[in-house]
Amino acid sequence: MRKFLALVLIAALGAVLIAAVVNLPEPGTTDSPVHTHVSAGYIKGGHEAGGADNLVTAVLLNYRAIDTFGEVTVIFTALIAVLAATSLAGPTERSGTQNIDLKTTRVPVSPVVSFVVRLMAPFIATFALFVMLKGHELPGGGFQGGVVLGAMLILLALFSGRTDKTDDEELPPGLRNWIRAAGPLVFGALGLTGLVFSGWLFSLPDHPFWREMVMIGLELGIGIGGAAVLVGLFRALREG
Amino acid sequence: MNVLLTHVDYIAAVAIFLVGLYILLVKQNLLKKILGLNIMETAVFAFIVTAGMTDNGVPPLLGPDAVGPFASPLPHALVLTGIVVAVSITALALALIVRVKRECGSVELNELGKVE
Amino acid sequence: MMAAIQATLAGLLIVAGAAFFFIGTIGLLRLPDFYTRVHAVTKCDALGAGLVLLGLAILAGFDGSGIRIIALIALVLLSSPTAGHALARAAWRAGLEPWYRKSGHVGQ
Amino acid sequence: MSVSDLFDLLILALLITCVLGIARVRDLATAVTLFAIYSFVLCLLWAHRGAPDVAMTEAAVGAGITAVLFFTAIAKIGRREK
Repeated sequence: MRKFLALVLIAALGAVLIAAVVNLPEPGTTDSPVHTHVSAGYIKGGHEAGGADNLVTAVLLNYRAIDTFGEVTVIFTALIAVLAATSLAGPTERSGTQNIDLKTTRVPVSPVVSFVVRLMAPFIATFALFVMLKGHELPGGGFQGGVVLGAMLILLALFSGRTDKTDDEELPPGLRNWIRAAGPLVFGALGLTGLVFSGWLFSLPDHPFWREMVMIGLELGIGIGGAAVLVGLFRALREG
Repeated sequence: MNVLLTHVDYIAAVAIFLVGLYILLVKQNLLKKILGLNIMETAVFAFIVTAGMTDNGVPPLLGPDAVGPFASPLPHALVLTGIVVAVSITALALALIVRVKRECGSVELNELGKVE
Repeated sequence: MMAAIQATLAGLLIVAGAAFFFIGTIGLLRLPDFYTRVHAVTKCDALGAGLVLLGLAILAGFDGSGIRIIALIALVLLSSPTAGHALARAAWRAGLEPWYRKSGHVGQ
Repeated sequence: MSVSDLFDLLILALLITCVLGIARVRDLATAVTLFAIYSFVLCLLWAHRGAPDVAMTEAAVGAGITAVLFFTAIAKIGRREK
């Protein structure tokens, strides 16, 4: 019965969505509103006003900077929520519901896999840093480099962490918390700098050199902070 | 019929979205529901990126020798932030599911109704 | 002349790589158990992708993108056997029995 | 119907196959593996649509981090869907 109702709902929604979708302009045509309305201005003035060859980075760091600030705040908040959900003690620890069948024997890490992971990790980290630092000219930027760096750190935590102990953090806790908050902190600080120097929140300086430096700083902050948040999510989930 | 062929990208995104919604509504396992939610999110992202593409697929990079028409950069930036937020949502939901398993001993929704 | 040789060589390498992928996929579909399938797929990944990338590197010439493709070959040759090893080891640790010929007149 | 269009159609067919597979299988680990494959094919689609930034992020997040998070959760809650 529930399945039948769900299928009816999905069929109705599908009919509405397809009827809406076939009336949109054909994908790929360059005279549709998505290409003529806002994006045309970004593409025309992106290099001067946005300060970056890669227009995606220009949109993220300049045109839509407040959106991006909210977004780094959201992922930091998600980390706090996950830490709260996994590490805070519950009201009552129910007895008898502990899942005994899930106590799997922990397989020791293969030395081959561990060696290859350790061998490749510096190269992946170099690539991630390259993606972050050249994000205003080539495809890449803070988020892209951050997720690559985060994936590399999760790989390392999977294969070379001490599996017998639960707390295998590399960094002292104080520094770790500051790095996890690096995204919102760096973004907020540089945004306030823009307010002081040019009167607009989140505006970039006019001088090309300083503009490039600020963009690199923003990308490094977003990337390293994002990577730390992703690793924190993984660790909290594994230990919780 | 012709309009179905020219808009096949949009229709595929709608189909993926509907399958994700079906998983979210019908499956009783909470982790399967989160998978369905992720599928719906990626279907929406695919729809947004498809709306901003051009026929020859030039990325919006203004190099010295780049020629247009470029794909629209705004959908790319929106989807980029969306993906990172989606992984945060997934991690939060999974942490809550693990907590539910620890407290109640099950992650099936129809069994959870009987707990207390 | 040089360009023609380059294109021919690259085309041959890419076709050879695609042939390895084809054979590996047949192996994935036809072989009887997990271990033999991992064996087939790892071969197809390492050799097939390696040959296709080598053909592309020759086509791109010995400049920036060609060198990057060669670095990619090194990465694929390193990661694909490792993935196969990890899969087979995990299956063995989890207690998956390898396949034996049922009639038992060979080996067994 | 050019080669590029055929490539698009092939990718879309693969995506829908993966999603239907996720809806069908009862084993959660298989479903998550299918989701990783789905993310990787999607990343191919976006690279083809002129969005290399999104493709890079999706390859690292969808096929890497999300799959690892799901597997970590499955290790705690069991892989069988009832």
